[in-house]
Amino acid sequence: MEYVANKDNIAKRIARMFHNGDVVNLGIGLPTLVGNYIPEGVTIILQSENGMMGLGPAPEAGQENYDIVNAGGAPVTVLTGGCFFDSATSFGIIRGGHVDYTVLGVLEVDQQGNLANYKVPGKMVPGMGGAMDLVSGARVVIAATLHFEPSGKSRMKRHCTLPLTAAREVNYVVTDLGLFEVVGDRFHLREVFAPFTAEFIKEKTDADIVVDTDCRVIEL
Amino acid sequence: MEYVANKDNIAKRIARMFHNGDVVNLGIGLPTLVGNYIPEGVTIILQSENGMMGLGPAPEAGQENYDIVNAGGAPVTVLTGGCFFDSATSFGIIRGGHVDYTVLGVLEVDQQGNLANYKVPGKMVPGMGGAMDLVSGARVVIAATLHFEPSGKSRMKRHCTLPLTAAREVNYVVTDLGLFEVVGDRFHLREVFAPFTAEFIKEKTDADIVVDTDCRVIEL
Amino acid sequence: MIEKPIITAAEAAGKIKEGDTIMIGGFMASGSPHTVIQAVKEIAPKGLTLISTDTAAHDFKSGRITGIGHLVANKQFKKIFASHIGLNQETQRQMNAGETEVELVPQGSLAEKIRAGGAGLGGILTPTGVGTEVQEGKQVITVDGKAYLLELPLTADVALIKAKKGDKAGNLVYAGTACNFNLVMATAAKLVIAEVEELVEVGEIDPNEVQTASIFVDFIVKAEKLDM
Amino acid sequence: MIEKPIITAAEAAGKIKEGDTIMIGGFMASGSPHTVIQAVKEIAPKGLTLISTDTAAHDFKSGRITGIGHLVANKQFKKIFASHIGLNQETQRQMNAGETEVELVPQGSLAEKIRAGGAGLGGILTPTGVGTEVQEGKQVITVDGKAYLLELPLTADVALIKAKKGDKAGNLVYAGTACNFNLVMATAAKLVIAEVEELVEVGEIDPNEVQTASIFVDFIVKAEKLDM
Repeated sequence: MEYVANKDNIAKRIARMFHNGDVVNLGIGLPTLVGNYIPEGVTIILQSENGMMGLGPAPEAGQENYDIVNAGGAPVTVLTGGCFFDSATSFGIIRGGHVDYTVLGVLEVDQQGNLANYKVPGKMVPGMGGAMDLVSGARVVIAATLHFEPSGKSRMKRHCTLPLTAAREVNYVVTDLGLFEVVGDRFHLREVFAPFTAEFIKEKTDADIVVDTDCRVIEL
Repeated sequence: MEYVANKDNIAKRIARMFHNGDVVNLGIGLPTLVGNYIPEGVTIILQSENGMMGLGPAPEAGQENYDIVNAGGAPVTVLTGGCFFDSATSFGIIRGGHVDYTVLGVLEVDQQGNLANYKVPGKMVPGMGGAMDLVSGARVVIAATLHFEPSGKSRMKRHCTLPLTAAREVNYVVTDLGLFEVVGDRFHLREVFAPFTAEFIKEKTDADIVVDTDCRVIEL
Repeated sequence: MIEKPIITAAEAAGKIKEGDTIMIGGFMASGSPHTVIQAVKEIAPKGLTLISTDTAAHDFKSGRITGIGHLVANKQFKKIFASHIGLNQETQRQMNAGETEVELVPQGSLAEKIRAGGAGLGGILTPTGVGTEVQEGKQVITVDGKAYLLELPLTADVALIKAKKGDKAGNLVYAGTACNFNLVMATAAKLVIAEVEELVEVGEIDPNEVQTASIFVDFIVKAEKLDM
Repeated sequence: MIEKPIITAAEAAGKIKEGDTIMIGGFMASGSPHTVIQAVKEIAPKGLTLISTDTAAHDFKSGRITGIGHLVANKQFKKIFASHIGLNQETQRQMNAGETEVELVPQGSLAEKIRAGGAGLGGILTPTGVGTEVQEGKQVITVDGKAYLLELPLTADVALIKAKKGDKAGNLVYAGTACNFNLVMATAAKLVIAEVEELVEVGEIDPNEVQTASIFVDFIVKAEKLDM
C-alpha cells in the first residue's frame, strides 16, 4: 500500500464532525483547510482567538483592513452577525467551554490524549500563543495531522517526548489514514479512510490502537 | 459646649479633600451630601458602582430614565464625557485602585482603621452591597459620620464590636467635630471644627486620640 | 449566522425546572427582564436558588414590590446569593424566619465569581472580605505578603437577562447602567434567555457595538412592557 | 470632564525610563501604537521589560520588520513576556543567544494576568498549562477535584495602547480585532499613553460606546501614520 500525504482528506473528514450552530476555532495551517469543506446545510461560527466571532474569508486584494485580522495576523473579513471583542473576553469564551470544537495541528499526540504542538527544544520555540488555552478550554479537541512525519515515523505516540501543549485534553485525532478517539489511554480507531486498512494503521503506528467493533472504512 | 448634629459640616470638609480630576465614589446617605460642596475650580469625577463614570444630578421630574440609575437605584443623569460599564468592569475599577476616594457611612470605626457599616446582627442585615470592595479597593478611604450615636456614644471606638466591612482600610474619619487620620493604630486629630475643641473631642470619645502638633481649628 | 428561537415569556419561564439555580440580571430592578420575571411568577417553579446582586424592593408599609421582589414574595427561592437585600423587607423576613437561606456576597466578588464561572477560571483571589465574616470557610492565599480570599466560580442552570437591543442571532447591546450583571450572567449559565426591548434583523447591529456575542444566547423574548 | 494632555510621540517616548516595564498593545502589529513605537525606537530607552502578546514580525531573509519588532531589533529589551514569538526571528535569536530573557505565557493567561493586575485581584486560577512546562514554579490549587495554576497579576510602569477613536478626556473606542490587549493594558499601568487615530471633542462619543473609560488614560498622542 503506497502512502501519499493527503491534507485535504483530513480537512474533509473533520468538516463533517460539526453540527449547525457549532462554534469552532481552526488553528493556522492544516486546520484552516477544514473551512473549505463544511457540508451544505451546516453553518458553523468561526471564532478567532485574537477577538472575533464570525470569521469570514480573506478580503479581495486592495480591500484589506488591518484592523480586522485572523490569529495569524492576516487580513480577513467578518460575516454578517459576527462581532469583535478584546483578548480577555476572547479567552473567557475559549476557557469557559463556549467554543465547541478546536482543531489544532500536531507535532506529537499520544494515547493519553496529550498534545505537543508548540515547541521543539533547541530548534523551534515559537511560543504557545493561544493553543494551550484552546486545548484546555474547548469542549471537544481535535488534533489534525498527517499520519507520518517526513521521516516516516507516526506522529501518534505511546508517550509524547516533546513539551506538552496540554495534558489529557485531546478527544479526537484525525489523520490522513483514519479517525481516532482517545478513550481510556488508548487510541480507538473509529474510521479508516480508503484505501487504507486497520492492519496498515496498526502496523505503522507505534501506539496502542483498539479497532472499534463498528469501525468503518469510508471514502473521502 | 452644646453639641448639635451637623451633617453638612462633614460634607463641606470632605469636599475640600479632593483634587482636580480625582475619581470619587460617594456612598448613599450622608456621603452623597459631599457632592453639594465641591469647591469652585475643582472638578471631580463621580463613579457609581452599578456602572457609571461621570454621575450627574437627578433628572427633572418626568425626565427619568430607569436605565440610568445610581447605586441606590434612583434615576440620575450622566455628565458629558462620562461612560457606562458592566458590574465586573466597575468593580475592577474599584478594586484596582482606580477610584481615588471612597466616602462611606459608619456604624462604628476604630483606631485600627476597621470599619463596620453593613450589619447589626439580629437587627439589620441589609448586605454589604459594594461597600466591602470599595473600602478594600479605593486608594483613600474616608469614613463620614456624625460623631455621636443618638444615644450619645461616640461612633469612633477603640475596637469595633459589630461585624467589619473591612479590616484596617480606613485612612480618614471626618465627623462633625473634626478630621482624624488613622496612623499606627491611633486616631490623629488633624483639624478641629469650631466651636469644638480638642479637649472636648478627647473627653467625649472612648478611643486613643493623638492631637497633632499642628492641629488647627477651622471654621466650616 | 444562526438565528435563535423567539419565544414567549411563558415559554421562557417553562424552561426553569423545580430546584434549578437561576441567575437574574438587573440592579434594583433596573435592567432586569421584567416580562420574563412576571411569567416566572405566574408559572411559579419553586425550590429555586437565585443568584442576583439584589432582590429589588419590597416595602411592607406601602406594599410596593419591584422586579425580583415579586418572585421572593411568591416564595420561589430556597436559597439566595445576593450582595444587598436592604430594600426588600420580605427577603429579610424569610431569612430571619429561616424560610430562605441567604448568602451575602460582596458585589464585586459576586461579579467576579460569575465571570469566573463563565470564563472557565477555577476562582479568583480578591482582597475584599479579608478579616470579615465573608472570610469564613474560605481559603486565604498570600501573594507578595498580602492576604486574599479565594472566591470560587458561580454558574447556573438558567440565566434570565435583559438587553436594550438584540438581533435575531442573539447579539446584544445594553444601555446606561442597565448592563450591570447581565453581561457576566450571559456567559455563566447552561441556558441563557435574553429579553430584549428592541429586536432587529441580523446585521443591523454593528459588530463593533455588540456587547454579548450571539453564541451565548439560547432563546430570545421580546419585552412586552417596561413596568418594574 | 477633565481633558488630558495631548503630547507628541517623542514626548510620550520620553516618559519611558531606562529599566521600566512597559506594556504595548496589538496583535501581530494590528492595533499597535505605531507612531509611539517609532518614537520609542528613536529615543531608545534600554533595559526595558516588555509585556505584549507577541513581538510582531522580523524576517531575516526579506529584512521585513513590523510593529514591536523594531524595538526588539534595536535591542531595547532585557526581558520579554509574550505568548508567541514565532514570526520574529530576531526575538528568537536574542533568546537563544541569552541576550534577552523570554518568558512564554499562554495568550489567555497573559490576558487574565494583565486584567488581574488592573482589577486588583491577587491572581486567578486557570486550567491552562496544567501538566506542561508552564506549570513550573507555580502553585497548583485543586478546586472541585480539578487542578488549576495560580497565575499572578502583571502590571507595568507605562502602557502604550492604540484606539480607533478617542475624545480629549481619554475615552476610547476600538475597532475590529484591533482592540485585543489594548483594553486590559489600559487598566494595568501606572502611566497610560493612548495613541488615537481620530481625536474628537469630549461629548462626541456616546457614553454607551466607550470601551476604555477616560480615567485610565493619562496622555493622548495623535497617530501620525498607519504603517506598521
